Amino acid sequence: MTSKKEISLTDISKYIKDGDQVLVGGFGLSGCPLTIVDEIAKTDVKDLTIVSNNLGEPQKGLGKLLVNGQIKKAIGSYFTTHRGAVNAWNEGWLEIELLPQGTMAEGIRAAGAGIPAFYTPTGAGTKLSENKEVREFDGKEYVLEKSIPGDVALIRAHKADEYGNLVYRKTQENFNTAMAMAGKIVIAEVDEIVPTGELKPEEIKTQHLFVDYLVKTRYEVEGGTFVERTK
Amino acid sequence: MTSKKEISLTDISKYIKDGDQVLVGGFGLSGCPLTIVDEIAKTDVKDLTIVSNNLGEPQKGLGKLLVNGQIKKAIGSYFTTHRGAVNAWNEGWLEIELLPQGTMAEGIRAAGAGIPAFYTPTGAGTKLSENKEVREFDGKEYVLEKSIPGDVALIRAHKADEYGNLVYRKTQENFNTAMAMAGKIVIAEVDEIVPTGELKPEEIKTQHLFVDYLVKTRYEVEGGTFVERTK
Amino acid sequence: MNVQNNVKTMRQDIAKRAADELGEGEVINLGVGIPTLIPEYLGDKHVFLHSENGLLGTGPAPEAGQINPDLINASKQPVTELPGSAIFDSALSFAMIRGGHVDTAVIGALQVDQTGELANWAVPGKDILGVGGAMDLVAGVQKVILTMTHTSKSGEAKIVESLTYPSSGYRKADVLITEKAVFTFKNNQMYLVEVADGVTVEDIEETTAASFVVAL
Amino acid sequence: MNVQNNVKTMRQDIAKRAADELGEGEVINLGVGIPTLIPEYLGDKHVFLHSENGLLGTGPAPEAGQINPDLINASKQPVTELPGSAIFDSALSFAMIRGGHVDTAVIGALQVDQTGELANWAVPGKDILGVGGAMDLVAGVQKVILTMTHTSKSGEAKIVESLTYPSSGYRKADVLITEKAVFTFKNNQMYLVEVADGVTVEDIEETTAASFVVAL
Repeated sequence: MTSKKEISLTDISKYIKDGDQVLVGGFGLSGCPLTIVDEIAKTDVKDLTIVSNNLGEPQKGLGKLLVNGQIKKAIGSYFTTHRGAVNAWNEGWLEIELLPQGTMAEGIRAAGAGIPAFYTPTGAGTKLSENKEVREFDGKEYVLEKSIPGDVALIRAHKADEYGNLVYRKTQENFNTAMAMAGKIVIAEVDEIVPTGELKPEEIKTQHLFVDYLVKTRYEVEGGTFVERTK
Repeated sequence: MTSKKEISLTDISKYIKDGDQVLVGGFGLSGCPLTIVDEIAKTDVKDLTIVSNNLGEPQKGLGKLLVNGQIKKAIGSYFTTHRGAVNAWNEGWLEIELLPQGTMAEGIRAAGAGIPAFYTPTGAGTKLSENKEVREFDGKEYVLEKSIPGDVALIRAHKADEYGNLVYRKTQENFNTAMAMAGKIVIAEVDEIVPTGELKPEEIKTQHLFVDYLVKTRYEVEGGTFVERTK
Repeated sequence: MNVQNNVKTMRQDIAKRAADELGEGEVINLGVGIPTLIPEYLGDKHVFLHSENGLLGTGPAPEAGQINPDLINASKQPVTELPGSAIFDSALSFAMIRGGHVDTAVIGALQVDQTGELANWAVPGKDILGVGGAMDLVAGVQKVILTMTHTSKSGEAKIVESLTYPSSGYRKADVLITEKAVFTFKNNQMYLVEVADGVTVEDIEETTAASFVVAL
Repeated sequence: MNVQNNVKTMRQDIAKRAADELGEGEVINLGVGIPTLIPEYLGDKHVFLHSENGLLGTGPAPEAGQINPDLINASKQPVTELPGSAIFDSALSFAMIRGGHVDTAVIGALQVDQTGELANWAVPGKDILGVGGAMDLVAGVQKVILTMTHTSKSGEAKIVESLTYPSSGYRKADVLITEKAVFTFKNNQMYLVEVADGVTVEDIEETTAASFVVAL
């Protein structure tokens, strides 16, 4: 099945410019648009600010962009276990902005929902709120957090219909719907495109009005992991 | 099928006190817990602040509580076409707080999501934001809106499983999930309770951790409308 | 032609012209009144209708006997769902609106001023008891198209220098369509871009209490 | 018994005791480390495990050959889903946590002070490059249970008068479980409520750099 929204892998780079803030879905490698990231790694786009929970693994997912030096800044919640990110930060060529995971998720959703800022109890009284505005409501302190929009959002889903409605495989959704809401340009990587009408209105998780372009993945699940198709 | 969360209709009144702020689902009569509202109308609980998009219709849904004089204040987005509400307001025995519908939905969700307040562009520069704090972000004015919690939330769904996971019939969901998130005590009225495992993890719209009690509805759809079962 | 037919024709003409403004594949929210007539005039153009109570891909009214009272639009009228439609809750529905994901709202107005600021939810001196999703739409969608009769029933101007009715928000309309004319708004300036057959610029000037640039 | 076995036993003892704190039917979020051992000690007690990446009703690890890399927990380990489980996105998942809908979080700590304020995400002088969902859990859940070894590997006190490690937030822990003792916290005061077999109050006092009320 084809969709008007489907683009070829080589078209992806047209939508990403040097210096863009790019939202990239995924919790670990699940829900990460591995094919799209691979394509970007082949280009010379640079100075990207990547908003993603982590930065993939060395030589997997966003780890490839890191190794290439295409990332200027990473905004996310957990980089500790990614040796490459830690080294890059220590060597001074990667900026890192750390956010509590829930603040990150809510901030991305807020950007997509037209909410420029919101108050959260998370992080109040910690180093992560040191330079942020704090305010009391009913005697309790809350931190003002700004929304986190993207020039581009790169997301991963299981199936799309021709309109671009998306469904996910199990916990693959994670940040993807919020990022689809928050990206000015949204490209979704999917396993397959099914005929419109095949997805039930109630089961759609990311509605087509949030999705601009579709690409088909080159990865499949094999032996409990994601493997790039060789053919 | 039974659920540990199922209670009898006569138990409902135990959970609602005079003066409570009560969130009531529904857009018109769709998604409104008609049976629960009927039960409350039989009690003498009073001085309720009702948060609901509208106040039902005369002698239907929340209209019954209005006629009984059980409602002190209504918070919602559209009361214009409900003659009883307009009269009660004119006669001075019903307070009305009007909110843009999207601000109401987001405010209820915020209460359930631990967000005490958020900024929205909606209503900036209008009478509805006259007494509210306004703040600029990137040169545009936004209104600070507080979250809208409920002492109790009364919601309506199609099916529950034994744990209290909920699914809806078509556009029945409307405010119900957000209200389930925002209510300290949440009672859901459903058509049936199905065995746990029958609802797919992906299709559940309101997760059981938001739902405290279940009651079975006395209403069924007949001739394109909601009819109370007589048996 | 009696007055009632005349009003009916007017409303149809406005809806027909508004339909031309909509682009293929756009996500559209239609307000009550005149905008609800638009689907009849779309022809081959395919748009997605968004109902703020939680449906994207709203279809026409069901056949008699097929009404599901839990499948309704924002006017609480029974509707159907088209293939590819999606259902969601109110919080997400308004996130779509507020977040700018709905391309166009076609809504009625009680008054509009010469900058494009509009009033569509309350009448001065009357009870202010309803707003619904009006302000969310005005604040959030990419393009606001107003459809209204050029003057009130009693012949008073509805297009004015500055609003006397309560404003719907800072956001200005982009296009205004009446039975007599089409205006656009840019940088707080109003432009007359079309007049209906048999209508003169002088006629527009007489029935419009606002300054506009003629840009026919 | 070698040291490694000793540590293993300690961790198991702590997990076992923590399991007793959980109520039937509660929604629980388990942190990394010791808390992940808790499911082995639940016996007949049924609780719902919440994974912050979007799963309520997390089941045990799959059999070899049954691994789905898109069905994982917050530690990125493959899991299964139990009947009645629900799947959702990260924004809703953290709304559940922040909004107080998760009954209990059982989490590790690097340090806890005598008021119950805890540090569990960063070590002074080391790179601060990860926080994950730690602060959201601390700020949001109804009850925070800390599980940790009573002292560090080098024998230093981890229960202190005031934190020297970066705080995880204003919210205080409710219960602290170590291999030696169980403490509770109320109104910024720490209470020793249980000691392990063969452990004396004097032993606890020696290895704890904080004031507490003995309430055995």
